[in-house]
Amino acid sequence: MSRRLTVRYFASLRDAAGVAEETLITGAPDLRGVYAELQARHGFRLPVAHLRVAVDGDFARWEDAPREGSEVAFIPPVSGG
Amino acid sequence: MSRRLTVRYFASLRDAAGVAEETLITGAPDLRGVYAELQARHGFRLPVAHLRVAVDGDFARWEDAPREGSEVAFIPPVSGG
Amino acid sequence: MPRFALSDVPFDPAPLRSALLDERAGAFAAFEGWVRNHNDGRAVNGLRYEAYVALAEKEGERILAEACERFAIHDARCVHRIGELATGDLAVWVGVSAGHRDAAFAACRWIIDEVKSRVPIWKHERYVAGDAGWLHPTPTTD
Amino acid sequence: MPRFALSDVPFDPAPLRSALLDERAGAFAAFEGWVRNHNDGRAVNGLRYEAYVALAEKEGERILAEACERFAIHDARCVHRIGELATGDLAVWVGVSAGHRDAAFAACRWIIDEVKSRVPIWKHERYVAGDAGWLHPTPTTD
Repeated sequence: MSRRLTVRYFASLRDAAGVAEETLITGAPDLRGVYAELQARHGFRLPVAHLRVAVDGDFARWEDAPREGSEVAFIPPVSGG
Repeated sequence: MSRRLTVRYFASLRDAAGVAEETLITGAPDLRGVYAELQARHGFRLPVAHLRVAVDGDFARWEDAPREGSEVAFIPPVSGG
Repeated sequence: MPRFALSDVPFDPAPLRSALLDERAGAFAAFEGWVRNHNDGRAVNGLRYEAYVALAEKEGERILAEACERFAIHDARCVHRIGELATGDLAVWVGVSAGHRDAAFAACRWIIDEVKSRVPIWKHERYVAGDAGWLHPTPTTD
Repeated sequence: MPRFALSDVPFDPAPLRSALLDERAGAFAAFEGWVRNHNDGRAVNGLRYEAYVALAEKEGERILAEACERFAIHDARCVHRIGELATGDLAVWVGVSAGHRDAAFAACRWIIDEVKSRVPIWKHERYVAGDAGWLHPTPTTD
Protein backbone atom coordinates (compact mmCIF):
# COMPACT_ATOMS: atom_id res chain seq x y z
CA MET A 1 0.00 0.00 0.00
CA SER A 2 1.43 3.37 -0.91
CA ARG A 3 1.23 6.50 1.22
CA ARG A 4 1.56 10.16 0.43
CA LEU A 5 4.07 12.05 2.59
CA THR A 6 5.43 15.56 2.74
CA VAL A 7 9.20 15.34 3.14
CA ARG A 8 11.18 18.28 4.56
CA TYR A 9 14.89 18.79 4.06
CA PHE A 10 17.32 20.92 6.05
CA ALA A 11 20.89 22.12 5.70
CA SER A 12 23.04 19.96 3.42
CA LEU A 13 20.15 17.60 2.65
CA ARG A 14 18.16 20.55 1.31
CA ASP A 15 21.11 21.67 -0.81
CA ALA A 16 21.48 18.14 -2.18
CA ALA A 17 17.75 17.72 -2.86
CA GLY A 18 17.53 21.19 -4.39
CA VAL A 19 14.19 21.74 -2.61
CA ALA A 20 13.12 22.45 0.98
CA GLU A 21 10.21 20.04 0.75
CA GLU A 22 8.56 17.67 -1.67
CA THR A 23 5.66 15.28 -1.82
CA LEU A 24 6.49 11.60 -1.97
CA ILE A 25 4.27 8.64 -2.71
CA THR A 26 6.02 5.65 -1.28
CA GLY A 27 5.47 1.96 -0.68
CA ALA A 28 8.36 1.76 1.83
CA PRO A 29 7.33 -0.18 4.94
CA ASP A 30 9.24 2.05 7.38
CA LEU A 31 10.98 5.43 7.60
CA ARG A 32 14.36 3.80 7.04
CA GLY A 33 13.04 2.61 3.69
CA VAL A 34 11.73 6.08 2.90
CA TYR A 35 15.18 7.56 3.44
CA ALA A 36 16.81 4.82 1.35
CA GLU A 37 14.44 5.63 -1.50
CA LEU A 38 15.19 9.37 -1.31
CA GLN A 39 18.90 8.78 -0.85
CA ALA A 40 18.95 6.85 -4.11
CA ARG A 41 16.94 9.57 -5.86
CA HIS A 42 18.94 12.60 -4.63
CA GLY A 43 22.36 11.07 -3.95
CA PHE A 44 22.41 12.05 -0.27
CA ARG A 45 25.82 11.31 1.18
CA LEU A 46 24.77 11.23 4.83
CA PRO A 47 24.26 7.62 5.98
CA VAL A 48 21.12 6.85 7.92
CA ALA A 49 23.24 6.21 11.04
CA HIS A 50 24.15 9.90 11.13
CA LEU A 51 20.55 11.12 10.88
CA ARG A 52 17.50 11.33 13.08
CA VAL A 53 13.98 11.24 11.74
CA ALA A 54 10.96 13.28 12.79
CA VAL A 55 7.27 12.93 11.97
CA ASP A 56 4.86 15.84 12.31
CA GLY A 57 7.32 17.84 14.40
CA ASP A 58 8.40 15.14 16.84
CA PHE A 59 11.27 12.71 16.82
CA ALA A 60 10.28 9.29 15.52
CA ARG A 61 11.88 5.84 15.09
CA TRP A 62 13.33 4.52 11.87
CA GLU A 63 11.21 1.40 12.18
CA ASP A 64 7.96 3.39 12.35
CA ALA A 65 5.66 2.95 9.36
CA PRO A 66 5.05 6.11 7.33
CA ARG A 67 1.58 7.52 8.03
CA GLU A 68 -0.61 8.83 5.23
CA GLY A 69 -0.48 12.62 5.03
CA SER A 70 2.27 13.04 7.60
CA GLU A 71 5.26 15.40 7.42
CA VAL A 72 8.56 13.53 7.57
CA ALA A 73 11.85 15.32 8.23
CA PHE A 74 15.35 13.92 8.10
CA ILE A 75 17.59 15.62 10.65
CA PRO A 76 21.28 15.87 9.72
CA PRO A 77 23.83 16.12 12.56
CA VAL A 78 23.00 19.40 14.33
CA SER A 79 25.45 22.26 14.84
CA GLY A 80 23.73 24.92 16.91
CA GLY A 81 25.30 26.71 19.85
CA MET B 1 63.10 46.81 71.40
CA SER B 2 59.62 48.22 71.04
CA ARG B 3 57.96 49.27 67.80
CA ARG B 4 55.07 51.53 66.97
CA LEU B 5 52.40 49.98 64.74
CA THR B 6 49.04 51.00 63.34
CA VAL B 7 46.65 48.08 63.77
CA ARG B 8 43.49 47.79 61.64
CA TYR B 9 40.47 45.72 62.54
CA PHE B 10 37.69 44.44 60.32
CA ALA B 11 34.30 42.81 60.78
CA SER B 12 33.88 41.01 64.12
CA LEU B 13 37.37 42.00 65.27
CA ARG B 14 36.45 45.64 64.84
CA ASP B 15 33.25 45.15 66.78
CA ALA B 16 35.17 43.42 69.57
CA ALA B 17 37.93 46.05 69.66
CA GLY B 18 35.40 48.87 69.48
CA VAL B 19 37.67 50.77 67.07
CA ALA B 20 38.59 50.39 63.38
CA GLU B 21 42.24 51.12 64.09
CA GLU B 22 44.58 51.92 66.94
CA THR B 23 48.24 52.62 67.55
CA LEU B 24 50.17 49.96 69.41
CA ILE B 25 53.64 50.10 70.91
CA THR B 26 54.76 46.55 71.23
CA GLY B 27 57.82 44.50 72.17
CA ALA B 28 56.42 41.34 70.60
CA PRO B 29 59.04 39.58 68.44
CA ASP B 30 56.62 38.54 65.69
CA LEU B 31 53.14 39.20 64.37
CA ARG B 32 51.82 36.13 66.19
CA GLY B 33 52.92 37.77 69.42
CA VAL B 34 51.28 41.05 68.41
CA TYR B 35 47.96 39.27 67.93
CA ALA B 36 48.31 37.45 71.25
CA GLU B 37 48.86 40.75 73.00
CA LEU B 38 45.80 42.34 71.37
CA GLN B 39 43.71 39.23 71.89
CA ALA B 40 44.39 39.46 75.62
CA ARG B 41 43.56 43.16 75.64
CA HIS B 42 40.31 43.00 73.63
CA GLY B 43 39.12 39.48 74.32
CA PHE B 44 39.11 38.44 70.63
CA ARG B 45 37.53 35.01 70.31
CA LEU B 46 39.01 34.17 66.90
CA PRO B 47 42.07 31.91 67.34
CA VAL B 48 45.15 32.85 65.36
CA ALA B 49 44.73 29.66 63.28
CA HIS B 50 41.55 31.14 61.76
CA LEU B 51 43.16 34.45 60.82
CA ARG B 52 45.54 35.76 58.22
CA VAL B 53 47.79 38.73 58.79
CA ALA B 54 48.69 41.55 56.42
CA VAL B 55 51.34 44.26 56.63
CA ASP B 56 51.06 47.48 54.64
CA GLY B 57 48.34 46.05 52.40
CA ASP B 58 49.94 42.71 51.58
CA PHE B 59 49.63 39.30 53.16
CA ALA B 60 52.45 38.55 55.60
CA ARG B 61 53.64 35.63 57.73
CA TRP B 62 52.91 35.22 61.41
CA GLU B 63 56.62 34.74 62.07
CA ASP B 64 57.53 38.09 60.49
CA ALA B 65 58.89 40.68 62.92
CA PRO B 66 56.75 43.80 63.26
CA ARG B 67 58.30 46.75 61.38
CA GLU B 68 58.40 50.22 62.91
CA GLY B 69 55.64 52.43 61.48
CA SER B 70 53.91 49.67 59.53
CA GLU B 71 50.17 49.02 59.24
CA VAL B 72 49.19 45.59 60.51
CA ALA B 73 45.78 44.07 59.75
CA PHE B 74 44.29 40.87 61.10
CA ILE B 75 42.04 39.23 58.55
CA PRO B 76 39.13 37.19 59.92
CA PRO B 77 37.71 34.38 57.78
CA VAL B 78 36.33 36.09 54.67
CA SER B 79 32.74 35.81 53.46
CA GLY B 80 32.49 37.71 50.19
CA GLY B 81 30.72 36.40 47.12
CA MET C 1 6.09 32.03 28.92
CA PRO C 2 8.29 29.55 27.10
CA ARG C 3 11.75 28.93 28.55
CA PHE C 4 13.30 28.34 25.13
CA ALA C 5 12.98 30.57 22.10
CA LEU C 6 14.43 31.04 18.64
CA SER C 7 15.11 34.59 17.54
CA ASP C 8 15.54 35.63 13.92
CA VAL C 9 16.83 39.07 14.97
CA PRO C 10 19.64 40.16 17.33
CA PHE C 11 18.52 40.07 20.97
CA ASP C 12 19.68 41.70 24.18
CA PRO C 13 20.53 39.33 27.05
CA ALA C 14 19.74 41.95 29.75
CA PRO C 15 15.95 41.44 29.86
CA LEU C 16 16.42 37.66 29.79
CA ARG C 17 18.61 37.93 32.87
CA SER C 18 16.09 40.26 34.54
CA ALA C 19 13.31 37.74 34.00
CA LEU C 20 15.26 35.28 36.17
CA LEU C 21 15.81 37.63 39.12
CA ASP C 22 14.43 35.92 42.21
CA GLU C 23 14.86 36.80 45.88
CA ARG C 24 15.18 33.11 46.77
CA ALA C 25 18.15 32.75 44.41
CA GLY C 26 21.72 33.35 45.53
CA ALA C 27 23.40 32.33 42.29
CA PHE C 28 23.01 33.02 38.59
CA ALA C 29 25.12 31.45 35.85
CA ALA C 30 25.00 32.43 32.20
CA PHE C 31 26.61 31.18 29.02
CA GLU C 32 26.81 32.91 25.66
CA GLY C 33 28.00 31.56 22.36
CA TRP C 34 29.54 34.23 20.11
CA VAL C 35 30.36 33.97 16.40
CA ARG C 36 34.14 33.62 16.26
CA ASN C 37 36.18 35.04 13.41
CA HIS C 38 37.79 31.61 12.91
CA ASN C 39 36.88 27.95 13.19
CA ASP C 40 39.04 24.86 12.69
CA GLY C 41 41.85 27.04 11.44
CA ARG C 42 39.78 28.90 8.83
CA ALA C 43 38.94 32.63 8.86
CA VAL C 44 35.19 33.11 9.14
CA ASN C 45 33.16 36.03 7.76
CA GLY C 46 29.83 35.11 9.28
CA LEU C 47 27.27 32.37 9.34
CA ARG C 48 23.66 31.43 8.94
CA TYR C 49 21.71 29.32 11.40
CA GLU C 50 18.81 27.35 10.06
CA ALA C 51 16.35 25.50 12.29
CA TYR C 52 13.52 23.04 11.98
CA VAL C 53 11.50 25.57 13.94
CA ALA C 54 8.60 23.49 15.26
CA LEU C 55 10.85 20.68 16.48
CA ALA C 56 13.62 23.00 17.73
CA GLU C 57 11.16 24.86 19.94
CA LYS C 58 9.76 21.63 21.36
CA GLU C 59 13.15 20.05 21.94
CA GLY C 60 14.57 23.24 23.49
CA GLU C 61 11.60 23.45 25.84
CA ARG C 62 12.10 19.81 26.82
CA ILE C 63 15.77 20.43 27.61
CA LEU C 64 14.94 23.34 29.92
CA ALA C 65 12.16 21.40 31.65
CA GLU C 66 14.58 18.49 32.15
CA ALA C 67 17.20 20.85 33.59
CA CYS C 68 14.66 22.09 36.15
CA GLU C 69 14.03 18.46 37.15
CA ARG C 70 17.65 17.32 37.23
CA PHE C 71 19.24 20.23 39.07
CA ALA C 72 18.39 22.21 42.23
CA ILE C 73 17.67 25.38 40.28
CA HIS C 74 14.90 27.94 40.36
CA ASP C 75 14.55 28.60 36.65
CA ALA C 76 16.39 28.65 33.33
CA ARG C 77 16.07 30.25 29.92
CA CYS C 78 17.69 29.85 26.52
CA VAL C 79 17.45 31.86 23.33
CA HIS C 80 19.13 30.76 20.09
CA ARG C 81 19.59 32.98 17.04
CA ILE C 82 18.59 31.85 13.59
CA GLY C 83 19.23 33.62 10.29
CA GLU C 84 22.29 35.60 9.23
CA LEU C 85 24.97 36.41 11.84
CA ALA C 86 28.20 38.38 11.60
CA THR C 87 31.36 37.67 13.57
CA GLY C 88 31.03 38.89 17.15
CA ASP C 89 27.26 38.39 17.17
CA LEU C 90 25.51 36.65 20.02
CA ALA C 91 24.44 33.20 18.79
CA VAL C 92 23.00 31.61 21.92
CA TRP C 93 22.28 32.67 25.50
CA VAL C 94 21.63 30.40 28.48
CA GLY C 95 20.79 31.70 31.97
CA VAL C 96 20.09 29.78 35.18
CA SER C 97 19.05 31.00 38.64
CA ALA C 98 19.59 28.76 41.67
CA GLY C 99 20.02 28.78 45.42
CA HIS C 100 23.72 27.96 45.15
CA ARG C 101 26.45 28.13 42.55
CA ASP C 102 27.11 24.39 42.14
CA ALA C 103 23.68 23.82 40.67
CA ALA C 104 23.70 27.05 38.66
CA PHE C 105 26.99 26.17 36.92
CA ALA C 106 26.13 22.48 36.41
CA ALA C 107 22.71 23.20 34.93
CA CYS C 108 24.00 25.99 32.68
CA ARG C 109 26.69 23.70 31.30
CA TRP C 110 24.28 20.82 30.86
CA ILE C 111 21.76 22.99 28.99
CA ILE C 112 24.23 24.35 26.45
CA ASP C 113 25.64 20.84 25.87
CA GLU C 114 22.15 19.40 25.30
CA VAL C 115 21.11 22.30 23.07
CA LYS C 116 24.20 21.78 20.94
CA SER C 117 23.63 18.06 20.61
CA ARG C 118 19.83 17.76 20.42
CA VAL C 119 18.16 20.86 19.00
CA PRO C 120 17.70 20.78 15.20
CA ILE C 121 19.70 23.89 14.31
CA TRP C 122 22.40 23.90 11.66
CA LYS C 123 25.28 26.26 11.09
CA HIS C 124 26.29 27.35 7.61
CA GLU C 125 29.69 29.04 7.82
CA ARG C 126 30.96 31.56 5.29
CA TYR C 127 34.73 31.69 4.98
CA VAL C 128 36.89 34.69 4.19
CA ALA C 129 38.32 32.60 1.34
CA GLY C 130 34.91 32.81 -0.37
CA ASP C 131 33.49 29.34 0.12
CA ALA C 132 30.85 28.26 2.61
CA GLY C 133 29.54 25.02 4.07
CA TRP C 134 27.23 23.27 6.47
CA LEU C 135 28.63 21.95 9.72
CA HIS C 136 27.43 18.41 10.36
CA PRO C 137 29.63 17.09 13.13
CA THR C 138 29.80 13.30 13.06
CA PRO C 139 27.70 12.03 15.96
CA THR C 140 29.67 10.38 18.72
CA THR C 141 28.27 7.44 20.66
CA ASP C 142 27.01 8.43 24.11
CA MET D 1 42.08 48.97 33.20
CA PRO D 2 41.93 46.78 36.29
CA ARG D 3 40.21 43.41 35.93
CA PHE D 4 38.91 43.42 39.50
CA ALA D 5 37.00 46.23 41.18
CA LEU D 6 35.03 46.97 44.30
CA SER D 7 31.89 49.05 43.91
CA ASP D 8 30.19 50.89 46.75
CA VAL D 9 27.11 51.54 44.61
CA PRO D 10 24.84 49.23 42.57
CA PHE D 11 26.36 48.40 39.18
CA ASP D 12 25.03 47.18 35.86
CA PRO D 13 26.63 44.00 34.46
CA ALA D 14 25.84 44.91 30.83
CA PRO D 15 28.86 47.21 30.22
CA LEU D 16 31.15 44.71 31.98
CA ARG D 17 30.01 42.04 29.55
CA SER D 18 30.44 44.43 26.61
CA ALA D 19 34.03 45.12 27.64
CA LEU D 20 34.78 41.42 27.14
CA LEU D 21 33.32 41.17 23.61
CA ASP D 22 36.04 39.81 21.36
CA GLU D 23 35.81 38.47 17.80
CA ARG D 24 38.31 35.73 18.64
CA ALA D 25 36.07 34.45 21.45
CA GLY D 26 33.39 31.85 20.85
CA ALA D 27 32.32 31.46 24.47
CA PHE D 28 31.40 33.70 27.38
CA ALA D 29 30.51 32.51 30.87
CA ALA D 30 29.24 34.69 33.68
CA PHE D 31 28.41 34.20 37.32
CA GLU D 32 26.44 36.49 39.59
CA GLY D 33 25.92 36.28 43.33
CA TRP D 34 22.60 37.72 44.45
CA VAL D 35 21.52 38.57 48.00
CA ARG D 36 19.09 35.81 49.00
CA ASN D 37 16.16 36.40 51.30
CA HIS D 38 17.32 33.51 53.50
CA ASN D 39 20.55 31.89 54.64
CA ASP D 40 21.10 28.82 56.79
CA GLY D 41 17.39 28.66 57.49
CA ARG D 42 17.06 32.28 58.64
CA ALA D 43 15.06 35.02 56.87
CA VAL D 44 17.40 37.80 55.72
CA ASN D 45 16.52 41.49 55.33
CA GLY D 46 19.75 42.63 53.76
CA LEU D 47 23.45 42.78 54.37
CA ARG D 48 26.52 44.90 54.47
CA TYR D 49 29.82 43.99 52.81
CA GLU D 50 32.96 45.44 54.30
CA ALA D 51 36.36 45.12 52.65
CA TYR D 52 39.97 45.79 53.45
CA VAL D 53 39.97 47.81 50.25
CA ALA D 54 43.70 48.06 49.43
CA LEU D 55 44.31 44.36 49.96
CA ALA D 56 41.01 43.25 48.40
CA GLU D 57 41.84 45.10 45.19
CA LYS D 58 45.33 43.58 45.04
CA GLU D 59 44.17 40.07 45.81
CA GLY D 60 41.25 40.28 43.37
CA GLU D 61 43.60 41.47 40.64
CA ARG D 62 45.98 38.57 41.41
CA ILE D 63 43.14 36.06 41.12
CA LEU D 64 42.12 37.36 37.69
CA ALA D 65 45.72 37.41 36.46
CA GLU D 66 46.16 33.83 37.71
CA ALA D 67 42.96 32.79 35.92
CA CYS D 68 44.35 34.17 32.65
CA GLU D 69 47.49 32.06 33.18
CA ARG D 70 45.79 28.86 34.26
CA PHE D 71 43.00 28.67 31.68
CA ALA D 72 42.81 29.07 27.90
CA ILE D 73 40.74 32.24 28.14
CA HIS D 74 40.90 35.63 26.46
CA ASP D 75 40.01 37.84 29.41
CA ALA D 76 38.08 38.00 32.67
CA ARG D 77 36.55 40.61 34.96
CA CYS D 78 35.08 40.67 38.43
CA VAL D 79 33.24 43.37 40.37
CA HIS D 80 32.23 42.93 44.01
CA ARG D 81 29.81 45.19 45.84
CA ILE D 82 30.63 46.69 49.22
CA GLY D 83 28.35 48.68 51.52
CA GLU D 84 24.64 48.16 52.18
CA LEU D 85 22.71 45.68 50.01
CA ALA D 86 19.05 44.66 49.99
CA THR D 87 17.71 41.21 49.14
CA GLY D 88 17.76 40.64 45.41
CA ASP D 89 20.73 42.95 44.89
CA LEU D 90 23.69 41.96 42.77
CA ALA D 91 26.61 41.22 45.13
CA VAL D 92 29.30 39.97 42.77
CA TRP D 93 29.72 39.56 39.01
CA VAL D 94 32.31 37.42 37.19
CA GLY D 95 32.65 37.29 33.41
CA VAL D 96 35.05 35.29 31.23
CA SER D 97 35.58 35.26 27.47
CA ALA D 98 37.31 32.30 25.84
CA GLY D 99 37.70 30.42 22.59
CA HIS D 100 35.65 27.49 23.87
CA ARG D 101 33.14 26.79 26.60
CA ASP D 102 35.20 24.33 28.66
CA ALA D 103 37.72 27.00 29.58
CA ALA D 104 35.09 29.73 30.00
CA PHE D 105 33.09 27.68 32.51
CA ALA D 106 36.14 26.34 34.37
CA ALA D 107 37.75 29.76 34.75
CA CYS D 108 34.50 31.43 35.79
CA ARG D 109 33.94 28.81 38.49
CA TRP D 110 37.55 29.01 39.65
CA ILE D 111 37.45 32.81 39.92
CA ILE D 112 34.31 32.95 42.06
CA ASP D 113 35.68 30.20 44.31
CA GLU D 114 38.98 32.02 44.77
CA VAL D 115 37.29 35.38 45.34
CA LYS D 116 35.10 33.85 48.03
CA SER D 117 38.02 32.19 49.78
CA ARG D 118 40.83 34.75 49.38
CA VAL D 119 39.57 38.32 49.01
CA PRO D 120 39.24 40.22 52.33
CA ILE D 121 35.52 41.02 52.15
CA TRP D 122 33.15 40.25 55.00
CA LYS D 123 29.39 39.86 55.04
CA HIS D 124 27.29 41.27 57.86
CA GLU D 125 23.80 39.81 57.59
CA ARG D 126 20.68 41.46 59.00
CA TYR D 127 17.93 39.04 59.91
CA VAL D 128 14.19 39.63 59.75
CA ALA D 129 14.10 38.62 63.44
CA GLY D 130 16.01 41.83 64.23
CA ASP D 131 19.51 40.61 65.00
CA ALA D 132 22.56 40.75 62.75
CA GLY D 133 25.96 39.16 62.58
CA TRP D 134 29.25 38.74 60.77
CA LEU D 135 29.81 35.62 58.73
CA HIS D 136 33.20 34.11 59.46
CA PRO D 137 33.14 30.64 57.96
CA THR D 138 35.63 28.36 59.67
CA PRO D 139 38.52 27.86 57.28
CA THR D 140 38.86 24.36 55.94
CA THR D 141 42.25 22.83 55.24
CA ASP D 142 43.13 22.77 51.54
